[in-house]
Amino acid sequence: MEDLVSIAFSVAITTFVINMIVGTYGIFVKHNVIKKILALIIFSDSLNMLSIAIGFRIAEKYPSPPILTTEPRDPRDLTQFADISVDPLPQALVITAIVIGFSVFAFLLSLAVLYYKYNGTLDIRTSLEVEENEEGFQ
Amino acid sequence: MLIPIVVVLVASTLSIILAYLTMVEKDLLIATIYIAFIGVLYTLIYYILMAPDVVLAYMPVSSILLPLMIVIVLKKTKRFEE
Amino acid sequence: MSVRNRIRMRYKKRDIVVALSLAISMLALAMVLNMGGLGILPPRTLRSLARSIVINTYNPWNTTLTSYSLNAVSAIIWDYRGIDTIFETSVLMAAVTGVAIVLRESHKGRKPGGQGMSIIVKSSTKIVMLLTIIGSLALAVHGHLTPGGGFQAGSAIGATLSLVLVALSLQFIHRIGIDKDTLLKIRYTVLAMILAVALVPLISLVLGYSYAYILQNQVREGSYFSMPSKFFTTPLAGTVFVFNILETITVASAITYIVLTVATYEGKTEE
Amino acid sequence: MDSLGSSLIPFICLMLAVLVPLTYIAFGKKVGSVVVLLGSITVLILALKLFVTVSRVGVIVYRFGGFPPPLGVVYVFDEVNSVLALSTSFVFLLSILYTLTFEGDRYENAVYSLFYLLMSGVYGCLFTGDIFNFYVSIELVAVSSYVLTGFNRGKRAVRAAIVYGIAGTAITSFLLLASFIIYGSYGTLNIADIALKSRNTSVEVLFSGSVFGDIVLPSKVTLALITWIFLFKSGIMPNHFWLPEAYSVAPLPALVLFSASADTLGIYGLIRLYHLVFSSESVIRDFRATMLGILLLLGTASAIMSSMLVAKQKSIRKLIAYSSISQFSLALLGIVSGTEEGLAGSILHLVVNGLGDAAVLYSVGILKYYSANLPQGYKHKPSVLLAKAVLIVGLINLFGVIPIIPGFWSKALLVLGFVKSGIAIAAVAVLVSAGLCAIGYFSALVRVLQKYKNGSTISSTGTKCLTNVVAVIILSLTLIACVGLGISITLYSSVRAKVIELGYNAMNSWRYIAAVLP
Repeated sequence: MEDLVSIAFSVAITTFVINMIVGTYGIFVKHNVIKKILALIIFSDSLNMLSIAIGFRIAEKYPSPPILTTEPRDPRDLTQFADISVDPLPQALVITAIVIGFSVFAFLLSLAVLYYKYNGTLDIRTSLEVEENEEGFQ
Repeated sequence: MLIPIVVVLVASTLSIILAYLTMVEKDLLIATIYIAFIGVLYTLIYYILMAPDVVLAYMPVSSILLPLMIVIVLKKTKRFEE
Repeated sequence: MSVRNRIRMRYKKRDIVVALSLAISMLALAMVLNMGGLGILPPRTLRSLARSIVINTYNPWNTTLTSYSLNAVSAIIWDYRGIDTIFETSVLMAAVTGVAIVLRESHKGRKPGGQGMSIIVKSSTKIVMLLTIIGSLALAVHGHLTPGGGFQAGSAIGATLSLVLVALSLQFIHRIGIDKDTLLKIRYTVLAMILAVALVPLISLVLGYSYAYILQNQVREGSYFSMPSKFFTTPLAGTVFVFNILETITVASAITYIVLTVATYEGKTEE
Repeated sequence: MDSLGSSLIPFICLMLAVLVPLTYIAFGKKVGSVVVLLGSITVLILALKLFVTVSRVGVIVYRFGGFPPPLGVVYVFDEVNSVLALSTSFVFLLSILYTLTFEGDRYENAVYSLFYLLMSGVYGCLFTGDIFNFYVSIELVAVSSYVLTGFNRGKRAVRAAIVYGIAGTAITSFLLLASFIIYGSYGTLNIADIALKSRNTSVEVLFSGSVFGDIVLPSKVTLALITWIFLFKSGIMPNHFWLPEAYSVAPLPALVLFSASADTLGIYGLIRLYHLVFSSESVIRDFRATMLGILLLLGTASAIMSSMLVAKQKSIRKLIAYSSISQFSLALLGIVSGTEEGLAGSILHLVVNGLGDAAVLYSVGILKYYSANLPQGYKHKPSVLLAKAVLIVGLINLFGVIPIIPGFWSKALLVLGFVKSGIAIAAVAVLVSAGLCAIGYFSALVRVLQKYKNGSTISSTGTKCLTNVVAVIILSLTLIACVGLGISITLYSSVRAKVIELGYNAMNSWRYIAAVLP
C-alpha cells in the first residue's frame, strides 16, 4: 500500500517536472511576448506545486493541514499535532513566491501592451530586425 | 491514502496535456482559458496536499486575476499569434 | 538573404540547442527528486526545522519561541520569517510603481467605460461583491486562527473588484469612491504603517525598558518586550493579527490599481 | 547593540521608498528632495559605522524577531559585505545628488522610490544569511531593475525591459527551485547551517537536526543551477545578452547603480557559494573543482571577448556595459584562483569598477549639461575642468596601470593570486583584457573631449549657482574616493594588509559558521 502511494506520488512529481520543462521551453523558444508570459506562468506554478509536494508527508491516517484546530491544553497535544501535520514551511514560502510571481507578471503584461503600441506586433524578433536595419544604414 | 494520491495523479496528468495545448495553441485567448484550467487543477492538488492557505492565495490569482489581465491585454493588442 | 530570414534562421538554430539543454537539465532534476535525493517521497516524518516550528507555533510552555498563532503558516509568514514577507510586499510595490510608470498616459484622458452588462447581472454582481468582501475580511481577521491571512484576503478583494470592473462599468467603480490616485495613496500609507509596526519594538529599546528586536512579536530570549497575545480568551498572536489586516488593505489596493490601470489604458498602435 | 543600526539599513531604504512619494504628494518637490537626500546620507553614515564596527569586532549576527538562526532569518555582517555596502552607499549618494540636480526635472518622484527599492534589495542580498531571503531580495533588485530599464520608454527601452524581464524572471525562479531542493535535502534554509552540513553530513544542529536524505546529488544540481543564475546576474559572456541593451536605455544614474551595486551581486553570490557554502572542504569538492575549471574557461573567454567589443563601441553607455562585463569576468577569475590575494583582488575590483563607472558616467553627464547650457566661459569654468580631470582619472582607474590608482592594485592582486595558484592563463587574460580595453577607453576619452569641446552655440539661460556647487561636490567626492583609496593603498602597508585580509576573511568560512551557529 505504502509502496503504491510512493510510486504514484513520484509519478505525480515527475509530471510537475515535465510541466516545468514545457514552461521553460516556451519561455526560451516561443517568440510571442504573451506566449512567453504564459509559459512563465506555467513554469512558476509548477515549481510552486513541486515544492508543496516536497512538503507533503505520510501520517497514521490522512495528514492534516498545519493549523491547530483548538488551543492545546497539554504539551502532548502539540507532539500529536506534529505527528499528523504536513510541512508548513514550503507553504509559507510558496505564498510569498505566488505574490512575487503575480507582481512580475502584472508588470510584464503592462510592458507587453506598450510593446504592441510601439511595434504593432507582439513578436519579439521584429524590433531586432528594425535595429539591425538601422545599424546597417550607419 | 491511495485514492487522494490517484486524484493528484490524474489531475497532474491532465495539467500536462493542458500545458502542452497552451504552448501549441495559436489563439491566445484559448491558451488563456487553458491556463485558467491549469490553475483550477493545481488548486485541487493544493487542496488534496493539505495546503488550505496556498489554495486561498492561489485561487484568486491563477483563476481570476491573471486570466482577466491577459484577456484585457489581448483586447488591447492582438489575439492571434503569427 | 533578407534580414528577416537571417534572424529567423539564427533563432531556429538556437531553439534546438535550448531545447536539448533544457531536456538534459530537467532530467537531472527529476533524478534528484526521485532517486532519494530528498529522501523517500512522501516521507513519514517531518523535517526537524518544520517540526520545531509546528511545535512552537502555539506553545504556552515555551514562551521564548512561540508566536501564539494557531495557524503555523501565518506564524511563519509574519513572525518566523517576517522579513521575507516585508520584502515581498515591496516587490509588489515595485511592480505597482512599474505599471504606473509604463502606462503613464492612462492617468490622463480617462474615459468612462461602456454601459456594462444587463441589469440582472449588475445587481447580482453587487450582491456577490459585498458577500465576497465581507468573507475576505473575515479571512483576514481570522488569519492566525484558520486558513487565510493578508494576501489571501487582499487578493480575493482585488479579484472581486476587478470582476466588478468588467461586469459593471468603470463609472460604478468611480462612484463607490475607488480612484487610482486614492488607491495609490492608500497603498503607500498602509505600507508605511506595516514598516512602522515592524519597527515598533524599538520604542521599548529607546525608552530603556528592555532590549528589543526588529519585527519582534512576543517575549524572546534576552528581551521582555511583547505584543498582546490574547484578546480576553481569543488568541490574538500580536503582530500577526495587525500585519494581516494591514496587508489585506495594501494587497487589495495594489491589485485593483494594477487592473484598473491596465484596463483604462488607451491607445492601440501609434502609427 | 552594534548590529541594530546596520540591520536598519534595508528598512530605512524601504521606508524612504514609501515616504518619498508621500512627501512629494503632501509637501511638494522641495521637501521631497530634502527627504531623498537626507535618507541617502543616513544610509551612508550607517554603512560607515557598520564598516568601522565590523573591522573592530569581526562577524556580527542580527536575529530578526529574536529567533535563533535556523528557525528565523538572520543578517550576518562581515568584512566582505560591509566593504561592498560602504562602496555601494557611496555611489548611491552620488547618484541621488546627480539625479536631484541634473535630471530632477525630467523624471517624476517615482524614480527615487525605485532607487530606494533597488538599494534595499541590494543591502538585503549583501547582508542576508538565509537562502530564501536572498531569493526575495534579489527578486526586489530584479523587479526594480526591470522597471528602471523601461523607465524612459520608447521602442528600444521597452524591448530591453521585456527581454531582461522575461529572462530574469525565469532565471530567478531557478534560484527558488534551488532553495527548495536545498530545503528538501538539507532540511534548512540558513546559509551557515547548509555550509556546516555540506562539510559534515552527520552533524546535528539545534532546531534543524541532521540532513534529510542523500545530499550529494542535490548539492551538485544546486551548485550548477546557482552558478548559472549568478553568471546571468553579472552578465558573464554567454549570459550577457540583456546587459548592453539594458545599459544603453536606462536613466544615467540607474546605469551607475546597476554597474556599482545590482550587477555586482552575482559575483558576491559566487564568492559566498564557492568559498562559504560549498567550499573546498565540502562533500562535493571534486564536482566543485570541475565547476571551477568551467568557470575559469568562461571567465577567460568572457574577459577577452568583451574587451574586444569594448574597443569597437561608439557610445559611452555601451562602452561602460562591455567594460563592466569584462571587469566582472576578471573578478570571477579571482574567485576561481582560490587564494587570499585573488579573492581580495576580486572584491576590490568590484569596488573599483563601481567607482570608475560612476566617475566616467557622471563627468560625461556633467560635461554634456554644461556644454548644452553654458554659452560663455565654458572652457575656463572650474567645474568643467574638474569634470575633465575626473573623466581621465575614471578611465585610468578602469584601465588600471598607474600605481596611485586603486584599479592598479585590484589587478595587481588578481595577477598575484593567479601566480600563486599557478593559473597562468588567467594572469594572461587580465593583461590582454586590460590592453584591449585601453583602446576603447582612450578613443572614448578623445571622442568625449572632442564632442564637448565648446559650449552651447545657441543662447541659453546659463546655469544656477546651486547646480555648480553640486557638480563640484559630486566630482570632487568621486576624485577624492578614487585617488584617496589608491594613495592609501600605495603608501600604507597596513592598508594593503587590510585589503589582503579581506580575501582571507572571505575564505575563512569556519568563523562565519561559528558566529551564526554558536
